[in-house]
Amino acid sequence: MEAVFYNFMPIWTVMFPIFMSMVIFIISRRSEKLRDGLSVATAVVTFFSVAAMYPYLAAGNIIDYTIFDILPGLGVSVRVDILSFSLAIISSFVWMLVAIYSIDYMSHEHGGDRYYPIFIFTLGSCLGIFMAGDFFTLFIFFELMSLISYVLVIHEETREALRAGYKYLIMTIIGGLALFFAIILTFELAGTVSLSQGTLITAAGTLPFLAFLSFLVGFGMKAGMFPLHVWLPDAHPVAPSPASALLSGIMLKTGAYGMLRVLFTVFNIPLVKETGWDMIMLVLAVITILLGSAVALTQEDLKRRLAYSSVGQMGYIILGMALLNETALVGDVFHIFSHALMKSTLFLAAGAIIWKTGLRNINDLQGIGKKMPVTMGAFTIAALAMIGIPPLNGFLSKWTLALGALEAGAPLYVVVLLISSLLNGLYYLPIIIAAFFGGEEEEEGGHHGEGIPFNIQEAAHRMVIPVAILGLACIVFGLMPNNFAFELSLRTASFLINAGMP
Amino acid sequence: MKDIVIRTVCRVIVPFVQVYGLYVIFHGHLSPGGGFAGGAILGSSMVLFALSFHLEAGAQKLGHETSSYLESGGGIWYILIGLLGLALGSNFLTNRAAGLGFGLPGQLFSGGMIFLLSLGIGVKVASTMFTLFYNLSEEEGSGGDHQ
Amino acid sequence: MSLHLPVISIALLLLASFVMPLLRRGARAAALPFTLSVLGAVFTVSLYLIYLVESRGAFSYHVGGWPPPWGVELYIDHLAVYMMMVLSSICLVVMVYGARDLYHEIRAEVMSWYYTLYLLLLASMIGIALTNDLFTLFVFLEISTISACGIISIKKDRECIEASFKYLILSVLGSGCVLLGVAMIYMITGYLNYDFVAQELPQAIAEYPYNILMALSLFIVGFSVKSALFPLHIWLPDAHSSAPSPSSAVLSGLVIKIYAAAILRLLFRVFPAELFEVVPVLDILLFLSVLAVMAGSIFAMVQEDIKRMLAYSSIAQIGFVFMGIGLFGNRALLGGLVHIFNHALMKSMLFLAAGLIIYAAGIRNIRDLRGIGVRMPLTMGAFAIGAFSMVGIPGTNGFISKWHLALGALDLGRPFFVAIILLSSLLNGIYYLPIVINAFFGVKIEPRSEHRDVPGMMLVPVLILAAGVIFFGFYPGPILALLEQAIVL
Amino acid sequence: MPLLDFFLLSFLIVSAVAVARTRDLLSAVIIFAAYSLVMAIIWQMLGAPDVAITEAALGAGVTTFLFLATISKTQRLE
Amino acid sequence: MEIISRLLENYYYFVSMVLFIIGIHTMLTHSNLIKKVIGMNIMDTSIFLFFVSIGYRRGGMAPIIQPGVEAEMYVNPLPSALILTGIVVAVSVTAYALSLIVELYKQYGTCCANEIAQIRAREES
Repeated sequence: MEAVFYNFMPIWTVMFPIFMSMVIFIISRRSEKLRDGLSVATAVVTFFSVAAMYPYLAAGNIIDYTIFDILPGLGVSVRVDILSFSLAIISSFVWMLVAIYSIDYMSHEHGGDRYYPIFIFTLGSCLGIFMAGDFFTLFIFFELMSLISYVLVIHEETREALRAGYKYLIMTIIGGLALFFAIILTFELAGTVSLSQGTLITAAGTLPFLAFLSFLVGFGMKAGMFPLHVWLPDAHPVAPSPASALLSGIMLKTGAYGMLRVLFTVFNIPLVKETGWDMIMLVLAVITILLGSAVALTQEDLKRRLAYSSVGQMGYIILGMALLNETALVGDVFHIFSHALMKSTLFLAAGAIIWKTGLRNINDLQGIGKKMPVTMGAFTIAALAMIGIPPLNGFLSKWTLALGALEAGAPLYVVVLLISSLLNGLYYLPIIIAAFFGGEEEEEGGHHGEGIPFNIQEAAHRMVIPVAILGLACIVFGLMPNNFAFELSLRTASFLINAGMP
Repeated sequence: MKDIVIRTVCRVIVPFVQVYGLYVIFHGHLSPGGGFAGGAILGSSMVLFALSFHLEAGAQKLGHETSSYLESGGGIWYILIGLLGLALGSNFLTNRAAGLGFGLPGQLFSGGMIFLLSLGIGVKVASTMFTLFYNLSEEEGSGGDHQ
Repeated sequence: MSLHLPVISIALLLLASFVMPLLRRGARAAALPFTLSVLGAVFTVSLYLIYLVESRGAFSYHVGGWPPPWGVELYIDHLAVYMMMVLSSICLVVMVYGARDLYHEIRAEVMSWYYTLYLLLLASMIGIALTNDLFTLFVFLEISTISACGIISIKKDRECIEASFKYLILSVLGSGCVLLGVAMIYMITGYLNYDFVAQELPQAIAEYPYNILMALSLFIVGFSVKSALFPLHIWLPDAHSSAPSPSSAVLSGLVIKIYAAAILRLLFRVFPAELFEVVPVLDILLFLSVLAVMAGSIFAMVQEDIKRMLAYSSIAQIGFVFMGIGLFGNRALLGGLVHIFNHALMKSMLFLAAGLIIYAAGIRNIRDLRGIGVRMPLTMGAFAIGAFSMVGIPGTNGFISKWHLALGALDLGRPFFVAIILLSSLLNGIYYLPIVINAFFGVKIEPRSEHRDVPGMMLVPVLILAAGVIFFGFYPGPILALLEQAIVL
Repeated sequence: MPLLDFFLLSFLIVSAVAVARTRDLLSAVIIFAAYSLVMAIIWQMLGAPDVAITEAALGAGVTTFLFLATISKTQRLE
Repeated sequence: MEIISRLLENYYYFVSMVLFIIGIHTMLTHSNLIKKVIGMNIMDTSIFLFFVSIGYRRGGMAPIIQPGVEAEMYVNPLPSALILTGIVVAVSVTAYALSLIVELYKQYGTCCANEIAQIRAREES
């Protein structure tokens, strides 16, 4: 009975938001209030539905259920293990907060009737990716999410947004096709693409290598891995800020999730090590880290800087999984958590600032910290966490990653992490310093054209509170080393190392 | 073409040509020829008539409407005869097995329904010829010819 | 009685097509319900035939009760009933649309002729699918050629007339090649029936290798012209883009495919497999199909007229069908064949949606389509589904055919073709998706004054086809099961 | 090769080439009619009388008429 | 030399192939539309000639039932039925093509494919 209930749970958590998005779409013509409330309610219910699966999973069970077969060996199925759960819980958590944040943010924007259904639909498809039981289902939701989130990217419908959106779309299609190729190769080699069959490909060869590369392209595209990151810095800043937070904070992680599955389910550690494919990932990861951090330095636009920072952070995650040992994996999964929290804090805070002041350029933000202390405070915490200042969660993930790198006998990567942290510091600290300590002298000189208007206060409560919660979470998960997220990371890592078998 | 010689000759020839056309149609199962050839002969005789006298004169004998009715009728006739085989409990277009008889050399009404089929084809081809002739001679041409 | 159903359905269609011109004046109103009921009946029959063939296996039918090699034989196997189902279903849906649309594209007097030609076309295509001898094949080939041209030229436009003339000349060239091929085959074997020819050919290879080869190449050239395989496609863009939209839907969706099915049947049942080992016919087909897939997509990218773009896209898609044939493995064939149905669904839907836009807004140019999605959300939504299916997004039926084709190529150890399939999908994405995007987002263009309301009778077929695209994307099982039996090599 | 065959066949080829070469469409059509008649004779000689009859009636007769009607409506010279 | 002697043996085939090529050539290269249609007819008749000559080569009698002749001695009647159909189809296609030509002439004032193409190109630019 219990198993039946839990088999049903993932279907419910995925289909409920998708269904509700239609309801919201219909309702949005009637009443805006109802629409907003319903969106938040859906996100909240979804979060608790995901959380409700925890006891069952914590007991070491895996939910695995095939809904129907499209073709022999190719069906639509759901599967929730501890890795799926980790990603699903953080996604639905951030989503819930962003939903609350959106209410006020979107009241200024046009097209809310379109935004909310898409927003909730994306939640469903994103959870669908994490809870898919096989690569085919994963692929369906992956494409669904990528295509649907296009609407979020171009929401503002400016020329710039449309151009970025077009780039995003083409890259998405390329990624989707690479994924298609990879999946079809896997199917050809293994006869199935299910995630619950253990390792799918055990022997090296040309076709497996092609499959690996295609997977890397397909998921790397989404994860913003060098050299496939080109769409990311264009697409993320042009979206409305809540959407940027999700794009950077959560949706990039679908790529990372896919890569984890590829490394530990499609292939296995001995095979990857033996063939040296991990080197490809490591090299790309290092380039991604350094490039992302370095280019972020040169960006003047606040959201663009954050977007490039995301590229760099995704590099950490790819690096962590490519090290292929348990400690690194702990750091890796924990960094997924941390980055989701930090980056959504940053984007939401940036969004609140832009919403209030209309300023996007970093140089214009002198003294903003005095006007909007809570928002900027959260921003500061998240930025410090990004740099890796000790009591914050960013430090914990980087520390564990560095330990993993040392365990793998590659101190070079520790150096890379340090350099990157230094760069992070270089591009985050000036913002913070200027925000809190700059300002007075600028007001007289005013050589930046427009400064901050005088009458600026904190943004609306429903925007500040989610930002504050996320900022707090950064502290909480960093201060307590045995927190829930870290526990999950430990469990997930050991689960993955043991080849996906509990 | 108002030439008296042509008219007179045609007036004499046309009935013979038509009889020959009918002969070819009806003896399709006995001798060379059949619906296609006979229908074409019949049709050209009518075209000849219309050419030598006048378009209207031809139209009086066989109107445009009538011609296209005949054209469709020929096709329908053919299909209906074919379905007769089914009605008699055998295959489509069945002749022999349904007990309708088999062609005997030299006997006109021995071929069962082949005779009737030839008639259908003959009528259709002849009227198609005539319709085509009209369509090309008159100013308004209808695009869709079919066979 | 049920064994007579195939021939009865062809006879019924022919009968109905002959009756149509008889309906004058008052009776004209009856033409449409009559046509639709005939089409519906044929569709029902095709479904029943699928059941029949599934339950008792393939059977043959001797017209006139004459056994082969003298009589005309129909052979009703899985492939035949599959094709019959595809043809009749799409024809039925398109006719529902066309009944309303055609009144503004062609003159009312010739509507009955349109029905005649349409029914003749369907009858001849079913004939091509069912026939088991070269004689009947040729007869139906010619009927289909003329009626296909007829449903283009019935619109008295100068583009239509010119396009249909071009189409006619090239098609006749194709038929001529086919007829010459038939003559060659008859010369070698003395038979026209597929089974008898297939019996004779293996012995004849040693004796007349060149003649057989020539016959084969003539067949391939002839059918390639008719189905617009790449270098012989030149007639297609004009013909399919200028025709009335329902005609375009049928021509692009069905007519070019039926010739591919016919050549498949010839390769499959008539020519001995040893021949393909000696002669690289299949490789040539593959090569051409790759060219078709790439060239069609690239040409489609530079088009400005939406129907022209769809027409070029058909050239690429027919390449997929031929790729399936050329790969000649079980799974690849399955992919190629299922693509016949899938592409018929999506392309006819796209053409009908384009026709609907032309009808309602009077827009043909792709650049003018901006913002049309706001005014016609359902139509453009259907168009978007079709576009996704063209790209091969999972959950649409386009994915299913690409999946099987790609797997088939991998089965045969030729990943190159998978790359081609993917590249073409990417190109499809590049030219289809901007249309969808511009229709829904971005700079709006002021609507023209002549905007007409979309009649439900035209919208419903489009939505039915769009639903079919999704439905068969998730539930292709029955079709695939049918086809798997059709291609037991 | 019997002489008659030779004559008729060479006539076919010559007339076919002439049809292709001549610039006057009316002459081309008339030559084509002659071509069709000769073709009908050949078929009769080859033991296909029904085909010969049909060709004589349709190919030589009706087709020629159709061509003439078309030419009278369009242009005579190429 | 052997080729030539074989050609001479099969002169009907040879002639029909020559006609086929002349027909196709006329059909594809002549820009006058009426010439194209004539070429089409030549091509069709050449194929019919080929067909008939095959039947002749194989011996047998015309398929007309006569008393005292065994069934095996007749040629298969199917090809001749095929040719009959072919002739009728050729006439229909000719008629149809010619009606299209008349229509084109009305629209463009010319029967020359090249000129029509020029007119269209001018219109588009």
